[in-house]
Amino acid sequence: MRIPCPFCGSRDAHEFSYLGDATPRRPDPAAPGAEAAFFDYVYLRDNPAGAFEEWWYHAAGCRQWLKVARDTRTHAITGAVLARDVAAPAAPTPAGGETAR
Amino acid sequence: MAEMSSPAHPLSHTRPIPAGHHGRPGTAGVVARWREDLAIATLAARHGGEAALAAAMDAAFGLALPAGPKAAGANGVSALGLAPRRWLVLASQRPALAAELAGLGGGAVTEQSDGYAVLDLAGPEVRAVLAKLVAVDLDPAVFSTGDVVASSLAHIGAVLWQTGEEPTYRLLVGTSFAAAFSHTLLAAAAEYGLDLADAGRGPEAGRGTGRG
Amino acid sequence: MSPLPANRRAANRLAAGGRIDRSRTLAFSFDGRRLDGHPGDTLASALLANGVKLVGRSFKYHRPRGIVSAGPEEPNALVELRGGARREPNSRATVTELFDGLEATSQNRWPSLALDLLSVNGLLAPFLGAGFYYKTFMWPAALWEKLYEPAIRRAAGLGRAAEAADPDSYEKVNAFCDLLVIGSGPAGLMAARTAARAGARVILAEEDFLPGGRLNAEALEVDGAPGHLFAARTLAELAGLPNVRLMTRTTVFGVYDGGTYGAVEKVSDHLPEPGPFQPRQRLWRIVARRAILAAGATERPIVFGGNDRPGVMAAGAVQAYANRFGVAAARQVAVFANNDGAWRATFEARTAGLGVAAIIDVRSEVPPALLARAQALGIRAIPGGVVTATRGRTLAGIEITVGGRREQIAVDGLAVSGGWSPNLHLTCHHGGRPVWDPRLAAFVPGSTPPGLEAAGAAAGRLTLGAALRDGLEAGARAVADIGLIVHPIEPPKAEDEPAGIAAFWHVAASRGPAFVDQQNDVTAKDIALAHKEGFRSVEHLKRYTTLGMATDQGKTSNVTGLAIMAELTGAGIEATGTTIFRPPYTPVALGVFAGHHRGREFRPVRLTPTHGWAERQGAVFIETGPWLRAQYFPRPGETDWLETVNREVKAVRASVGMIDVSTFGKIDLQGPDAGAFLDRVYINTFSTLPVGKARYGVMLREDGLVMDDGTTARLGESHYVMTTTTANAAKVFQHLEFCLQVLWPELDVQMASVSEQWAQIALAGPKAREVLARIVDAGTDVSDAALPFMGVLGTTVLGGVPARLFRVSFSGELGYEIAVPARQGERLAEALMAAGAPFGITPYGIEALGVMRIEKGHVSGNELSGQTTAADLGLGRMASTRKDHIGRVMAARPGLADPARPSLVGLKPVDGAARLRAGAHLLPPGVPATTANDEGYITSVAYSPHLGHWIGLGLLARGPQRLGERVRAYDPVRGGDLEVEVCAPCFLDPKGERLRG
Amino acid sequence: MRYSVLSLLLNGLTGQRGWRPAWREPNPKPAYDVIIVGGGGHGLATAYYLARQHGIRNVAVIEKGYIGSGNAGRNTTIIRSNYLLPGNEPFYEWSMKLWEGLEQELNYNAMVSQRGVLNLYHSDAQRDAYARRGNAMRLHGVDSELLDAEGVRAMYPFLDFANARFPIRGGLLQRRGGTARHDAVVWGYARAADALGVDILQNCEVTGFLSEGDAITGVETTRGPVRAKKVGLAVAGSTSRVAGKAGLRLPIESHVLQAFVSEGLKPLIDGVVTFGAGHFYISQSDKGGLVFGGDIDGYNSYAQRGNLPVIEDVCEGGMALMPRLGRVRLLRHWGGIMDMSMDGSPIIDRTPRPGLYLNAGWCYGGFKATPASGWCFAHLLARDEAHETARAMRLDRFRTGHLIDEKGVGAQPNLH
Ligand SMILES: Cc1cc2nc3c(=O)[nH]c(=O)nc-3n(C[C@H](O)[C@H](O)[C@H](O)COP(=O)(O)OP(=O)(O)OC[C@H]3O[C@@H](n4cnc5c(N)ncnc54)[C@H](O)[C@@H]3O)c2cc1C
Ligand SMILES: NC(=O)c1ccc[n+]([C@@H]2O[C@H](COP(=O)([O-])OP(=O)(O)OC[C@H]3O[C@@H](n4cnc5c(N)ncnc54)[C@H](O)[C@@H]3O)[C@@H](O)[C@H]2O)c1
Ligand SMILES: Cc1cc2nc3c(=O)[nH]c(=O)nc-3n(C[C@H](O)[C@H](O)[C@H](O)COP(=O)(O)O)c2cc1C
Ligand SMILES: [Zn+2]
Repeated sequence: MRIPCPFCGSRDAHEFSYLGDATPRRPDPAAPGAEAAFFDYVYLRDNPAGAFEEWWYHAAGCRQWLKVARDTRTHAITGAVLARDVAAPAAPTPAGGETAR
Repeated sequence: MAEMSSPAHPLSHTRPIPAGHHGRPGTAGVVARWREDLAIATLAARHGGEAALAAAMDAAFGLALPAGPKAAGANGVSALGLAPRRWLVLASQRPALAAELAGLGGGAVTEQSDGYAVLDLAGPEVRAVLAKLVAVDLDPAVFSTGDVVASSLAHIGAVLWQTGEEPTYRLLVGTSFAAAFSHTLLAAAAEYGLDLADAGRGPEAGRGTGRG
Repeated sequence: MSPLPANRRAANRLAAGGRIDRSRTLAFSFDGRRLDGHPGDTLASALLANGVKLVGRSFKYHRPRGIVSAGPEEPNALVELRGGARREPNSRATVTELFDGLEATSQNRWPSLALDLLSVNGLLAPFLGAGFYYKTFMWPAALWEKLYEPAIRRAAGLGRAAEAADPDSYEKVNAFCDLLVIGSGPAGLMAARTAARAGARVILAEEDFLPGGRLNAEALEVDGAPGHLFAARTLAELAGLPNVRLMTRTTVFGVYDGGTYGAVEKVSDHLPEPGPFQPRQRLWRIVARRAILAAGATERPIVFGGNDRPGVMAAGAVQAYANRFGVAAARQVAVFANNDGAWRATFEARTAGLGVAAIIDVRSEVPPALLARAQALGIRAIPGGVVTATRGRTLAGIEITVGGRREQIAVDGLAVSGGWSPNLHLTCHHGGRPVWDPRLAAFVPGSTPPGLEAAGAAAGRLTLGAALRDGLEAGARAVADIGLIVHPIEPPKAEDEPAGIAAFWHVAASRGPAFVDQQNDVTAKDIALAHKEGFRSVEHLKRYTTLGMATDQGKTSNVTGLAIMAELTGAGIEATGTTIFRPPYTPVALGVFAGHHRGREFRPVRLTPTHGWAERQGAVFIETGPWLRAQYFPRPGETDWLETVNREVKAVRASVGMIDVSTFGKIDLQGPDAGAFLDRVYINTFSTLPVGKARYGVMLREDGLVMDDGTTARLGESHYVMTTTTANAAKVFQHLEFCLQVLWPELDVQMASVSEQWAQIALAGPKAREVLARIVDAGTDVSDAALPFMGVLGTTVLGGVPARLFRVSFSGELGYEIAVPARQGERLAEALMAAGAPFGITPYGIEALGVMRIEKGHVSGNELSGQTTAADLGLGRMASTRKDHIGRVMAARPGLADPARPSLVGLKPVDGAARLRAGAHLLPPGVPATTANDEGYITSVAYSPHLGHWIGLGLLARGPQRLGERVRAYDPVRGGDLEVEVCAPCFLDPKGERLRG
Repeated sequence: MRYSVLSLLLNGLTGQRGWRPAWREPNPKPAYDVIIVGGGGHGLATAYYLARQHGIRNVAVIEKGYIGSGNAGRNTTIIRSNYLLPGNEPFYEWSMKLWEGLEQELNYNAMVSQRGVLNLYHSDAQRDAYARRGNAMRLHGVDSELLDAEGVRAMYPFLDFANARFPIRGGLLQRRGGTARHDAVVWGYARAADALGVDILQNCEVTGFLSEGDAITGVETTRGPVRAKKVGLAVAGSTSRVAGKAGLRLPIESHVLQAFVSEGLKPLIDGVVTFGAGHFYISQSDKGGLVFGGDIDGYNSYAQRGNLPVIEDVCEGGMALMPRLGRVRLLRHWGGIMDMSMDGSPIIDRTPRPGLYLNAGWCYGGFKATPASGWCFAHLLARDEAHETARAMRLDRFRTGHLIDEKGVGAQPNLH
C-alpha cells in the first residue's frame, strides 16, 4: 500500500503508523454530557465498508499526521492531506458531541 | 573469504564495522566515510513565523529555506526540509551552529550535532546498494542532487540526501543506531565491496581502545 | 563427480537441437545414481534424457509418479535438492536448473522409490475416499492423541525440511518502474520493447532462466526465422537500453496494494552454493505504475483411468522437451487431445525425432489441414477416440476406445492435452474473479488489480500472432496511459496457428483410478463423493477433497475438477466458478522474505552513548526493547548476579554510583504555548513550573488509563524538555504530535526528539554532589541552594562541554542526571569515575536501579501496564482539578474510579528469608486458591540489601486500606506460596530526606 | 448415517454409495424461533446448542456465502485457554472443556489435537507477565507450566538459542492447548445442527432487519424476508456492517489478519510455538503444512488480504526463531477480516434493540472460543440471561469502564 504523503511523496505504508477513523472529533470536555460524548468519541466507530477517512502518522518520514482517504474494501487510496491543514482549530464540539454522524 | 556479515557469522553486532575494505575484494563499489565534523540542528518555524525565519536565514547565511524535501545550501550551511516548517540544518566548521540559528530568533532551534551519525557515501554501486535499503525511488529522473528523503532503512530511521551528481549521498541515522546501521550497510554492499574510510563514532569512537 | 566424456549422449537425448550447450557436460545424481546433462537442462529434462521416468510418489496413496510438465505447474516430479542444511524439499524438477554436482533425492517413500511400503494405501483407497478422516479415528477418544494422529502426521507431508539453520543469506531490494512486464514470451517481449522504445522505465521479469517463453518450446517462426531467434534478438535490444532492467530467474509472485509487486530472484539456485558475497535469493519489491501480465498459459490434462502412470505427460511438455532441451520424453508416443494445438505439438515432436504412434482426438471433426499434415508425417489420426486405460509400471501401453471399439497401443509415452488455461493467477490477487470463455474452454481474466493488464496467452490470446500483437498493444496502452508518446511499431509477422478446441474433461468410461489432482491424489470419484455429501460449492469441494491445495495449487487440476463438479450438479462451469487464487504464484522460500533480518540482525540494536565504556567496565548487557543496556557490573570473585547487584545498591546508598539513563525518551518542546500544551497532556500542571525546575508528570490515554510518566523540566519561558520511559519514547512522541497536529493545531509548539542528542548519566548517592562538583566547570554552583531538589541548571562540564544538570532521583538518594552531547558520554562517564574514585564510585546497572526504585516505591514499566489508572498507582492526587487533560473524562467511569480496584502497595515476606516473585497472585489467607479469591498480584520484586530481605510492589484490591494485613502470595507455576505483609509502597526514607540532602 | 469405522468399511466395499449430504439445503421458511446470522463456527455452534441444550429447533443459520467462508475457514486453528483476566479465563476454559469432548458429541472428527501451546519469553519482565498469567490459569484450575530455557530446548531443540538477537529465556506452556481442524469444526457443527432440525441457509445474505418499533422481528435477505422471535448476530468481521443496518454503532473495527501455510513437510513442529520477541506463531497441520501468522496489518479493512510489510515481518520472526525454515517454501497466504473490539475481548450480550442479540469482538482469537461462544450465545438467546462464564462480556462495559483488556493497550483495536 502506498500513501501519498503531501510532504514526502508516495511512500510505502510500512513507514506510517495507523490510528483509525478520522471523523470523530474530540468533544468539549466542559460541555454537559461530556461523558457520553467522550464514550462515543473513544469507543464507537462506524467502521464502514467502503470510503473511509483515517489518521496515519508518517513516523519514519516527516512525522506529520495525515488524513488519508481510502476504500476499506479495495484499499484504494484517493488522497492524503496534512492533519494540520484540515483539523478544525480550537473550537470544541458543541455540547453532547457529534452524534449525528 | 574475507569477513562478511553473513547471518551465521556476524561481526559483533555491538560494534560498528571497522575501517577498511569489506566484502568483495578489489575496487570497492561503495566508499563510505563517517563525518564527525558537522554541526547539526533542527529548526522549526513558529506559527506564522515562516516568512520571518526565511528572511533571517537568507540574511544570515544567504540560504533560501526549501519548501519541500530538498536541500538548500550556501556558505557551508545546508538546510534539509524534513517536514512542513521544519528543517535540519548542517554545517561544517561551525561548532556554534545552533547558537547562531537561535540568535536569529525566528524559530525553535534544537541542537542535534550528536543526535545523528553521518555517513558520506559514494562509489559506482552506491545507488544499487541504497536501493536495497530504502524503499524510495532513487532513479536520477526522480531523485537528484539536492533531494532529501526521510525514511526507514531496514528498520532504522534515516535521512538521505543526494549531495552530488556522481551520485554521492549523505546519510544520517540516530547515533544509537550507528553500529547496527554499519552492519546493514555492509550486508547490502558486500557483493560490490565496501571501503569504509574510518571507524567513526562507535562505542569506542576515535579511541581504538576497547577490550578486543 | 567427474563428468562423463562429452561425446557420450544420454539415451533419450536427441541428436541435435535444443537451447542447451552440448559442448559441456554437467554431472548430477538422482537417488545416488550418477547421471549427466548439459547447461540449459532442467533436472527434469536431464532425467528424461537419461531415461528416468519414475521420480516421485504421490501424497496419499504413494503411487509411482513421473514428470508430467516442463514448467512450474508440475504436480508430481518433486524432489529433495541438495542436502544437510541446504536441503530443499518439494523442489520441482521441471524448473530446477541443472548444475554440476546437483544432488536430488526422491521423497515421500520408504524404503525406496521403487519399493514403497506405504503404497499399500493405494489398496486401501476404497476406504480412504475424500474426507474419510473426518468420519473415523474417534473411538476410543484417547487413541487419537496416542495412535491415530501420530500415524497420520507421520504419513503427512512430502519432503523433509533442512535440519539446521539455513547457511545462505537473502536480501531485499526496492525497484520502481513505469512498466513491469511479467513474462518474456512473445507477448511480454513485445510489450517491453514497445514501452522501452517509448522511453518508459521498464522491468521485464521472467521466472525461467532462459527468457523467451514458448518461443523456446515451440517451432513457430517469427518474421520468417525461428521464434527463439526473434526472442534472442529482442532481448539483445532490450539489454542494450538503459531504461530497461531484464531480470531472469525472477518470479513475480504477488500483486499487493498501490502497484506493489513482490518478486523473488533466484540469484544462486543454479549454483552449488552462492558465490562469495552473493545471496541465495533476493526479494524484489517492485513499485510499478503499470504492469502487464504476459505469463502465458498452462496446458490442462484430460482425466482418465490410469492417467497418473509415469510416461503420461502434457503434450506441450513433450514438445518443449524436444524443441528446447533436445530430449525425447519417450521413444514412441501417442497423443490424446481435444484441441488443434496438440496436433502441432505432435508434428513438432515427430519432426524432432520422436516416434508417434497415433493422435487420438476426442473430436470427431478435426480440421482437414491437420489431418493432412498428420498423414504427411506418417502419423495415424484417430478422431472421436478416447483413452480408456493405461498399463505398465511406467507406461507401456494404452487402451483406446473409438466408436465402441477398444484397441491396445504400445507406447512408452502419452502426450495429453485438454486445452490451455491462461495464467491469470496474478489478476485475482485483489479478489478479482476470472470469467469463463466457452470459445476457448478456459477462464480468462475478469477484473484486474488497478494498473495491471493481461496480455498474450494470459489474456486468452493463445496463438503466436495474437500474442505478439496483443503484447505490442498492451505495451503501447500502458505507456500512453502514463503520458508517453508511442511511435507506431509494426508487429512482427507470425502465424495465427489453428487453436480450435472442444471442451472435454473426463473419460467417464475409463478404467482404473482417474486422477484430477495428481499430487494430493484426488480422483474423479472423490469429486463425485463430495458432490454426494453436499460439498458442492467449489470452495467446499476444494476443502473437502483437498483438490488444488498441494504445492502446485491446482495449476493443472482446478479447472478440470470444477468442470467435473459442474457436470455433476448440472450448474455449468461459469456458475460453478473457481476457487480464489492467492499469492504466491509459485511457492517462495521463507528465508527471502526475512532477508538479513534473522539471528542477531533480526532487529537493529541500539547502543547507549556509554556502551563502550560499560564494556570496558565488564558490564553484563541485557536487551531492553531495542536497546542493549548494562544489567550489572560484576567484579572478579563475584559468583552470583545478586551479589553484584547488592554491592552496587549498597555502594550507591552508602556513597555514590552512576548509571547511563540515556535510553529515556527526551523531547524538546518550545513555543509560546508549550506550557499550556503540557497542561493538557499531563494530569498535573506544568505552565506554573518555574524556569529552572523539573516536575514529575503522569499522562493518560484518552480512555483514562495511564500511558506514561516522567519528569519534565522548564529550561526557559517557552522551552521545556520532557523525559519519557524508555519503552514508550516513540509512542509518547507520536501521541504528542497527534495532540498538536490533530487536536490543537492552534497551539504554537515546536517539538523535536532529542533522545539521540544527549547522553544522560544519573549520579546518585550521598556523595553525588561532591562528585558532581568536581566535574562542573569553574563558576558552576551545585550547592543545595543553587541546585535544590528538582532544580535544573544549564552549564558546562569537563572544560567547556555543554551540559544540563537535573537534580532528580529515581533511586531515592541525592541524585543528579547529567546530560552532555552524546559523543561526550564516554568522556563524562570516565570523568565521573575519576572524580568519584575517592568515594569509591560504583557503576551500576538496571538491576540495581530497579532495586532502588522498588525500595522507593517508584512505579515503572511493570506497574505502567496499560491496565492501571493514576489512582491505582497512588498518583491520583496529582491530577489537577482545575483544568482538562487527556483522559480526564473517561477516567471518571465507575469501573475505573472504583475504590475497590487493586491499587499499589508494598509487600514484604513474613518469613524474612523467603523470596518474592513478580507475577505471584495475592489472595486472602486461609481461603481456597480460586479466581474468585484473587485480589491482585505482585508487579515488581527486588532483594533489598538495605532491609536484608525481599520486597515487592503489587496491586491489591483496596490495598492502601490494608497496610499491616497479611496476604498470600500464590505462585504455583514456580511452586511459590507464602505469606506477605502489606505495607506502604515505600521501603526507604519515606519522607525523602536523603534525596533532599 | 452415523460416521464410524463400520460405515467407512461398508461404503468402501459398496463404492461409497451410502453417503448422504452432511446437511440439507432447505429453502427458507417464513419464520423461525431464532435466526442466527452468520454460518461460521460461532453461528453454527449456537444453533447446535440451541437445539441440543435448549430444545429450540426451529432455528435457521443464515450465511451469505458458503458455511465456513469467514474466519472459521481461514484461521490458524490455535485452541488454548491461557488467558489472564477473570473476565476471560473461565469462558475460554469452558471452551477447552467442550473441545475435549467435541468429536464424540458431534460424531465428527475435528482433529482436536492437544499437543501444547508454548509462548516464549525473552526477558524477565515477560517471564513475570507469563507467570502472572500462568498463575491466573492455575487459580481457575487450568494447566500451565512455566519453563526455563532448558525446558524449552528439551521440547524444541532447533529454535535459535545460539545466535538470537533476543535470546529465548523460557516459555509458558499449556499442554492442553493445541489445534483443531478449522473446516471440520464448521462441518461437524453444521451436520449435527442439521440433524437436530436446524435449517442452514447458504448463499443467503442478510441485507436488513424487520422490526416493529424498536423490536427486531426478523431479517431481510437476498432470498426474501424471514421472521423470527429472536435474531442473533454472529458475523465476526462483518459485525459493524450488519449491526449498522439495525442502527447500532459498536466498539468494533474490522481489521485484516493474514495467515500463511507452507508446502507440506514431514513432521517438524509438534505443538504450537509463539515467539515473544516478534510477531510470529507456528504449528504444523496434520497434512504437513506449517501454518503460521503474526501481527495484524493494522489498518481497517474488509478486503480479506494484506500487504508485504506484514508478510516480511512474519517471516523475519519465523527466521529469527527457526533459522532452519529458510528453504521451506511459503505455499499460500490469505487474510481474514476480524472484528477487533476496543479492549480486545468479545461481546456476548443483548443489544439496545429488543430481539437482537450480539456475539462479536472476537479479534484474532475466536476460533478457540467456538464451542463456548455457541454454548453461551445459545444460553443467552434461550434464557435471556448471560451464561456464568460470559458474564463480563457485556456491551456496556466500555461505557462503565469494566474493560477486559488483556494487553493493556486501550481503545485502539489495531494494537490488541
Ligand atoms: C488469519 C486468522 C487467524 C486466526 N487465528 C486464530 C487462532 O489461531 N485461534 C483462534 O482462536 N482464533 C483465530 N482467529 C480468529 C477466529 O478465526 C475468529 O475469531 C472466529 O472464527 C470468528 O467466529 P466465526 O467462526 O463465527 O466467524 P466467521 O467464520 O467469520 O463467521 C461469520 C460468518 O458470517 C457471515 N456473514 C457476514 N455477513 C453476513 C450477512 N450479512 N448475512 C449472512 N451472513 C453473513 C460470513 O460470511 C461468515 O461466514 C483467526 C482469524 C484470522 C482471520
Ligand atoms: N501449443 C498451444 O496450443 C499453445 C497454446 C497457448 C499458447 N501457445 C503459445 O504460447 C505463446 C503465448 O505467448 P505469451 O507471451 O503469452 O506466453 P509464453 O508462455 O510464451 O510466455 C510466458 C512467460 O511468462 C513467464 N512467467 C509466467 N508467470 C510468471 C511470473 N509470475 N513471473 C515471471 N515470469 C512468469 C513464463 O516463464 C514464460 O516464459 C505463443 O507462442 C503461443 O503460440 C501455444
Ligand atoms: C489451517 C489451515 C491450513 C491450510 N492449509 C492449506 C494447504 O495445505 N494448502 C492450501 O492450498 N491452502 C491451505 N490453506 C489455505 C486455504 O486454501 C485458504 O487460502 C484459506 O482457507 C482462506 O480462504 P481463501 O483463500 O479462499 O480466501 C489452509 C488454511 C488453513 C486455515
Ligand atoms: Zn511524510
